[in-house]
Amino acid sequence: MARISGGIATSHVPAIGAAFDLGKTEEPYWKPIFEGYEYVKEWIKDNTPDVVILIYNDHASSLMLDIVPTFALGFAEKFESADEGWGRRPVPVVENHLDLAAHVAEQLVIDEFDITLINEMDVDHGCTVPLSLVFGDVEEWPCKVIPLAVNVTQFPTPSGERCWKLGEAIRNAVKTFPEDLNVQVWGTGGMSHQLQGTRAGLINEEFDNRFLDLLAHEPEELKYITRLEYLREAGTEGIEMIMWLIMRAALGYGVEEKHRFYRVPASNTAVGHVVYESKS
Amino acid sequence: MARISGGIATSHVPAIGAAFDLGKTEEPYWKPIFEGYEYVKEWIKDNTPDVVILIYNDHASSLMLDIVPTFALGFAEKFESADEGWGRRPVPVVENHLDLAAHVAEQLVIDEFDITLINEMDVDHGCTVPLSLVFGDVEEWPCKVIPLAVNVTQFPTPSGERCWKLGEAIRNAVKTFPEDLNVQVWGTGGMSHQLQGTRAGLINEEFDNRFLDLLAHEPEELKYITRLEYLREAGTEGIEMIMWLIMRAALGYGVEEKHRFYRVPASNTAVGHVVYESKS
Amino acid sequence: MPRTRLYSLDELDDIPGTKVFRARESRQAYHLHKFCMSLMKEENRKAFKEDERGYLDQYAMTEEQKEAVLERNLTKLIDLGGNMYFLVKIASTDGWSAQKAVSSMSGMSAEEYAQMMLAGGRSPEGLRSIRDKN
Amino acid sequence: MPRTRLYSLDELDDIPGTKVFRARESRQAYHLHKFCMSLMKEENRKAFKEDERGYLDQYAMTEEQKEAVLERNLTKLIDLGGNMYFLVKIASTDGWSAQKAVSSMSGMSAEEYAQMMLAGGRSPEGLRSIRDKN
Ligand SMILES: [Fe+3]
Ligand SMILES: [Fe+3]
Repeated sequence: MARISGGIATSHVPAIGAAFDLGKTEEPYWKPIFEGYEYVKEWIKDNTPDVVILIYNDHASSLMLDIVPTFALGFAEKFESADEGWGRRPVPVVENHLDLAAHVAEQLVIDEFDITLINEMDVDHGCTVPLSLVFGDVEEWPCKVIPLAVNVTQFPTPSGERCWKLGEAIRNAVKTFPEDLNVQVWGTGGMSHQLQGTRAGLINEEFDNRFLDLLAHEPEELKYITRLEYLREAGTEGIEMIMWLIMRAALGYGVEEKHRFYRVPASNTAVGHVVYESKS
Repeated sequence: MARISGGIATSHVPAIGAAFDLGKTEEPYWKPIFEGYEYVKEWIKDNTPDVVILIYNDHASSLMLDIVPTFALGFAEKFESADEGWGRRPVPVVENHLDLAAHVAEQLVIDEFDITLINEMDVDHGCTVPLSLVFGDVEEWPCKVIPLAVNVTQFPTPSGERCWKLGEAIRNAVKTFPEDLNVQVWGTGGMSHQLQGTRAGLINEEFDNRFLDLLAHEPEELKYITRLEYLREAGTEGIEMIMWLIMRAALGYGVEEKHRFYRVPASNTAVGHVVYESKS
Repeated sequence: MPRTRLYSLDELDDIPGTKVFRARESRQAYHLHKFCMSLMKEENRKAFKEDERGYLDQYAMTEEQKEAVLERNLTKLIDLGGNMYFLVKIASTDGWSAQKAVSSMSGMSAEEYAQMMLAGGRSPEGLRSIRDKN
Repeated sequence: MPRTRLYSLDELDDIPGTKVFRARESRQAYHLHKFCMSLMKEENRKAFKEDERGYLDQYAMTEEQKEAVLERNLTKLIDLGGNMYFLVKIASTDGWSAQKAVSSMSGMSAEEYAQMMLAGGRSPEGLRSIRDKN
């Protein structure tokens, strides 16, 4: 049987991807950020999953103009890196695990999630920057990836509670997949940031750190943070943290926090990152 | 406050649209079918709604290839008739009621429906044939229309129970819209038909009539019909009847059946049609 | 608690003469379906009719799928992953009615099929389940 | 029973210097955003840079939106319905960093903004609510 063995959460700032691609990781601005990922790069060597279910949001690359799904599950065989305006990131193609994706899709619909199936799309920095941070500069990603995109932009966006339930349902779906697979769930995005208006550059270290404190062992409290509260406290794009909730719920009750990292800033954003192992 | 005053269900066979557009309504094959809609054409004159929420399925016109939403809510200002391979039907443009659509979207997401917002699409015969049957040959549709498309084709498709709950949630959403609006909910598609293989042409009059019998006053029994049962009993495309369940649930407990019509065949399909008025 | 499955997915394969459109088919027929949807524009229908083979060669379909399109073999196209909501656009391009297109898979002539429909359609008796023969 | 709203939608307008991307904005900026997404192809970026006005005239944007694009006035584009995830593609086409693009709305110079970020970013104190002034 398949099982969810652990999870990773991380911010997915495009500028981090650019620094990675341009070999700037040793520059004074970027070095302390990339050092925050030294742990996970070692950890993943002993904990390479067969499949990552990667929860992220699309940034007007594939899913925000004509069709805006609340929850979109990748159903294509592979996903190319999107050209977000400065060329495609030179990273490997993301390859899907179609059998698990089909199983998860079916179980989620049985569990009354109204997911959208994506037969063709490019994946943007929300998906590829975390892969680079964890796996480094590789020829091929060492595992399959099922991308699951969440609408965090066009109103209305899903609640924290709904995201939590989705994570639980993903956990149940993986558990009932008959093949023996080691699955991780990653949540990307956040932490506090605002990319618009006279309030641009907002960072709320207190909010972010409280979120990190509660996420491991008291995540229930985080479910009830509304979009309004994210907007007020963590900026217009701070709501990306709901992707972390999906990851956390997919891991079940007990987790061990293997690593935590927080730093301000990367470009406009506070960078947060955790590594959890499931206990159950 | 807005209220749902009634509902219509009807099959949406493309050949009926073609017969309508080509002026064949008096031909012996088509006359008995169009006669089945004489009642509703009169009824609608006294019961013209401000807005129709029109539940249908897309037939590989806009929503089946790259992106397959379980429930897709039309958010564009207007929707053109799709060219399904023989030119666009010469019918008026479908105009949305954006304020109500935005309100319904918001309430549905609060009620934990993971809808997909559609900012641009063409609508096919699933939407335009019922409009023609009810309103006839007009210069403009006499009301606004919010199209809501359901995936009934690519597995997994939503259950009857989930569709029922969606109808209830639509009812609640409309009720809380502050403007005074007369809203109808229409469900289109079905009845039994199969458009593939050596079983093509399957018609199950008994199943269809039992569905029509129960829909008005004992619809709960219909919620539990699985996709498998629709496939076995009503053909591969018979599952389109789940759109009727959404309509029915949106009308609340008590309805009066003002009209019922059933005839075999139109092209490959059994044609069913009902008109309900809400009592609550 | 998660809801339990109401039926095993294998049962979807237990219906005589019927193929359910699942993830596998959706992948298998992706480029075939892209071709079908291109026929939603008049200029593409024209280009296809002027040079069918050349037009098909623009799409990353399998050779088998291309040949089945050229033969208008809908039975084979369904077998190769196709779904009728896409495939019917080929029939429309040819000016075929949906009934004629569907009848071509039925094992009957178009006339026999039309007669069967007029007489109330095909009965589900004996066609519900391969296993249960009902 | 339906769930009740956790907050009134009017509260989304109560946050200083902030515009939430709703249905209205999504409609208002549809063609502007179509233009932005066209910049996801190198040949389009080239065509845009060669003749900005001519390129914009291919899109059904309002004149105001076109002028704001020509001026690279992101504040105005947000006001005209734009969302930054789309608009940032204009900045990328210009070779601007996201930080420079965002700073252009902040009421500070790019240098001041960069310094503020290095010093820990903008504090939320006093910027949570117009009404509550907190
Ligand atoms: Fe992001
Ligand atoms: Fe249909």
